[in-house]
Amino acid sequence: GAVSLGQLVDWLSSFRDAVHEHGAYLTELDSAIGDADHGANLIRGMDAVMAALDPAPPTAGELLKKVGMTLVTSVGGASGPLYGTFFLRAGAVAGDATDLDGDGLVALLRAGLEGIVARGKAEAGDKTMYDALAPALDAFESALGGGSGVAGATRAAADAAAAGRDATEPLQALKGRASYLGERSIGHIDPGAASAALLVAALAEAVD
Amino acid sequence: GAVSLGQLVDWLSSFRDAVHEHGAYLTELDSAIGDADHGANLIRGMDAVMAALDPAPPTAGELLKKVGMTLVTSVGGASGPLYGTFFLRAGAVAGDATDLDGDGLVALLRAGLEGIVARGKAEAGDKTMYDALAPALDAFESALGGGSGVAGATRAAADAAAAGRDATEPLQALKGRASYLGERSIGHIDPGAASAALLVAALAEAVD
Amino acid sequence: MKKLINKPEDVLADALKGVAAAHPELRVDHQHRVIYRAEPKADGKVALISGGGSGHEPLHGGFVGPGMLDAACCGEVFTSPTPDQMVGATTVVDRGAGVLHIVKNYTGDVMNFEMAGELVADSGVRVETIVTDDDVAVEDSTWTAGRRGVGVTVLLEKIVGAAAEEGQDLDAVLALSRRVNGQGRSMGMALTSCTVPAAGKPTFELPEDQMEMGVGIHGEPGRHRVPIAGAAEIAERLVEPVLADLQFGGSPGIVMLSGLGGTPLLELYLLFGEVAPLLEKAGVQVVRSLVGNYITSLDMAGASLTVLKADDELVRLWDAPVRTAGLRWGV
Amino acid sequence: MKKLINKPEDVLADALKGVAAAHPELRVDHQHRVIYRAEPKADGKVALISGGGSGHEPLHGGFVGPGMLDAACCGEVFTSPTPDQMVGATTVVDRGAGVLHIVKNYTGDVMNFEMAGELVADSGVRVETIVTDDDVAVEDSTWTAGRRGVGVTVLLEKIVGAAAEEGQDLDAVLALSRRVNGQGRSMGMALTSCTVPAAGKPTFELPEDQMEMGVGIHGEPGRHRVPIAGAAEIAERLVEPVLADLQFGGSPGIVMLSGLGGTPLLELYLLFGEVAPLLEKAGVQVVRSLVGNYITSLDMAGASLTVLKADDELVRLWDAPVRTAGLRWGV
Ligand SMILES: Nc1ncnc2c1ncn2[C@@H]1O[C@H](COP(=O)(O)OP(=O)(O)O)[C@@H](O)[C@H]1O
Ligand SMILES: Nc1ncnc2c1ncn2[C@@H]1O[C@H](COP(=O)(O)OP(=O)(O)O)[C@@H](O)[C@H]1O
Ligand SMILES: [Mg+2]
Ligand SMILES: [Mg+2]
Ligand SMILES: [Mg+2]
Ligand SMILES: [Mg+2]
Repeated sequence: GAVSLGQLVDWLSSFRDAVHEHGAYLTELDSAIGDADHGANLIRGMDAVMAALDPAPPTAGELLKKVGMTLVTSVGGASGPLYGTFFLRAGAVAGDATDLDGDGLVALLRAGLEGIVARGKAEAGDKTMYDALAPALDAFESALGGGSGVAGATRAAADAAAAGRDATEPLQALKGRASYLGERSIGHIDPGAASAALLVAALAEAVD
Repeated sequence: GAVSLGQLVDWLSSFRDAVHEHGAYLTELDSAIGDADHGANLIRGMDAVMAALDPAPPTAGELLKKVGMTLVTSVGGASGPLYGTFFLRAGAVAGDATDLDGDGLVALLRAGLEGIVARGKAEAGDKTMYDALAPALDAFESALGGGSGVAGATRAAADAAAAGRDATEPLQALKGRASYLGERSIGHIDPGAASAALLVAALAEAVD
Repeated sequence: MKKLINKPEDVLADALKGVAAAHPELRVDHQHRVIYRAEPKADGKVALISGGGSGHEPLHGGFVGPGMLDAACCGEVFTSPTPDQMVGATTVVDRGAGVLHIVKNYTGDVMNFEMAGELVADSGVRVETIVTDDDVAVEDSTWTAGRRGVGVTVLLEKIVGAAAEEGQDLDAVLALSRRVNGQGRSMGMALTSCTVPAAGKPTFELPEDQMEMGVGIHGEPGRHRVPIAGAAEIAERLVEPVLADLQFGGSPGIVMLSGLGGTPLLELYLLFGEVAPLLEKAGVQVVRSLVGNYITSLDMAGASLTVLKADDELVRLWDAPVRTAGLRWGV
Repeated sequence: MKKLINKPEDVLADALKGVAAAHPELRVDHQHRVIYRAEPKADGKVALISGGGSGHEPLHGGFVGPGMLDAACCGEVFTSPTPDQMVGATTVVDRGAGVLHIVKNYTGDVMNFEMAGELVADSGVRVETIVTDDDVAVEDSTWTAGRRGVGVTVLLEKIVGAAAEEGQDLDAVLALSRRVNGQGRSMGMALTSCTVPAAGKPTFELPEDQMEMGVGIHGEPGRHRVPIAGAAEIAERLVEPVLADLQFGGSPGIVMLSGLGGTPLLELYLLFGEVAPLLEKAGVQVVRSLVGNYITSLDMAGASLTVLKADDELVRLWDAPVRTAGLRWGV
């Protein structure tokens, strides 16, 4: 099945709900190895996104670029430019599309992830949002390759993102402010990996 | 029996020990209705006094004036000038005496108390050190008048001082920084009344 | 107790070493605990000294310098200095035109300065004393100790310091100091207690949902303990009693919002953002302002508001050059 | 949480109202959260902007004014500002000679300023960027985020601001800023955590008998948690890693001991009294110093030490006139 513009909006709306619901948890994680603002940052950002969204956007590209720009100008911190760039790059790839098949969705998410890497230089195992997003995309692609539909593939992606999030716990952070803690960053889940897992879970929910 | 210069020194030494022993308690009282320094003030002052004291002072006047001057220049706060003036005035009355009978002791303490009043303008019931010292002196005099010896009279004075201290609890402070609390000063023992009771108890101990 | 100190009984002596190290423009008499200007003012000018317990920094040592004080006598934490300190300082700073003693109205401060005045009486130095008592939290009464001296002391040291610097004589300086004290009012509030080093624990406990209105600067409880409120409401409760106590109507105001030591500048600005419009609405034109830590109470969280009814002359003296650790402009 | 605020999400907007009310010499763009000089500098001079999360006051807004910054972009508490803020500020302050962006080395700050640089690239305004990274607590490494930018940012804004004010061009200003950053080192410690308003409780719990060595300015835990110590030992632990990291031998030093927001001035002076002799003993001649709250971490109790290896030129620029809310002399 194809993913409609409406479902993309649902994705964002469901992510907004998720950061509200889990905002305190995200901030709690950020308190342990960061500066206790990740929840507040994403709540502010996603509230701004939903307020700025055209309820009937003409194309996926316009929709996603608007999301990216809004995040860039409302979040700040590390997660603002990173999630912002994710959506800006995804939007650039989505272009005039008004609905997306599985491959289209993958291309868009892949471009977004590359944007995050271009911006933040994170590598696998650095203990960042990358460690949830990268396995999610891999799982998405192999599920599609294995014959899953989009819904099934996004569920596989969400599971992989959650696993990637949990796998950040034993890591020592090498990027972002958690890296200043050195070995003390070990033993805590990365807040950005946790919010990234929420983002992928929201996608699975929206296309289900 | 007469009170010797050595016993006066014992008085001071025993008062020094008492403010060390009860310093935390005095500060505790001062925390409730003052600024949490009464114990530290008197410990500093009495340590300075004992360090400055001529171990074999020639006269009671010189001894007590030295005590007064040392308190004035080492304590500060309200209690420094008050206790300092007490000893300065007492010393002025004691003059060249080298030992004191009951009446001599009363005259000297009376002069000291008048000094406190001259300096601080306290009246009975204002919730200050006066409320322990004044009844102590009255009790001293009436015990002497009733035929007690000096030792008995100082014990009566100590009991009256303790009672006077306890009687400050229900009062509203009208002098000193406790007065800034208005009605909230009610229900607490005045720290200066408590230290004054220690001073009189130390005297009873020294002449016993 | 968590503090950047060595032994509690050495706090003052140790801190004065830091003052000396940080301020070559000051001279610290470590034995007598007096902070002087390294370069005394010119002969024939009135000198100003102040002093009080420590723990209110930058008051008073941070206000020693051209345009403000000539010397500050430092007492132990929250304990007024002793008369010999004031006697020494008075003798040293006198330039032949007399010395003004600036005393905050606390029994201890008043008595120790009084004794100093008596001791210095024969020395030939003319001494006058101004006792500040601007705290509206304390009801005034002839049979009590009267109001506390708080924030107006800072404004007075600045304004009267300028008058002395420009050569006004002791009578004029004294009259001006009375005028400033008479036209200034303050009100303070606290979110927490503070910890006196020698006591080792907070002076009082204040539950998470309570605050104290009407505190002074010695970590003492306030007049009333009330449920905690937002900045807008706190601003009202600071402004209202100040304006109720003195008719400011129409006149310009010099306004200070001072932190009590443990409150960050971000919050002080936020509170000032609520205070300023309330004053303006009441007709007080805020012509000059200070927001920051100027008269503090160790590590207490909270703030005090001081409003001085000003006029052209007071504003002129306020704007005059000052060069101290705590206030500095026009030089 | 006990704070002088209204709603946690309004802290920045509300505080900026107070900044505007307190400082007529500044212009506050409330919509974009940028603090400008009310009177822009002269045409043809290099402009300086900085910015970062709020909660570090007086940094950066308190350093806007003649002799230091032209504008400060204010992010939410501990959250870097967004690129549009920097783009707007850059465009407004440019006087035709280009703009220096002063960025503290945090991933968020760096990325947001970087995006701003990309966005402004086509506008014709020449932008250069200095990223400060002076914190010796964080081991430097090519594969990590590098050291944090902390106290040297204050000294850099002062010194480089003076160079821009006297008309040095953007290349010279950039080279100077690299020199200052390269010659400055900092180390911080905390006795308590701080409370981010939106989080509502302390970022971490620190037992009564423990302290954190090697903290930054975002209320984060430090590199090591160790038993609490006296000021003399704390001074050693601040000075030692700073001196171990850069050869200061014989050269003069400009030294800042900044409180983290919740520590009173009395304690800062006391700690400075321990720090200064250690530096002198190690051959660093303390020629200029600042003791107070200059770069803070909300209401955290603690202090950070910054030492800048100076020379005649840096001292001359340090002494040049500055007129800001947070630093002011020579004018
Ligand atoms: N260089 C980077 N690349 C990818 N992700 C990063 C990078 N730096 C930080 N992050 C992510 O950002 C998260 C923190 O976001 P947030 O708390 O909103 O910003 P800040 O660290 O500025 O306070 C981290 O948990 C991490 O997942
Ligand atoms: N005017 C006064 N007359 C007599 N005693 C007073 C007066 N003012 C204060 N005191 C006494 O001083 C005590 C406080 O002493 P202390 O705590 O050492 O000084 P401070 O109040 O300056 O901190 C009070 O408890 C009270 O007994
Ligand atoms: Mg964060
Ligand atoms: Mg007391
Ligand atoms: Mg006291
Ligand atoms: Mg942040």
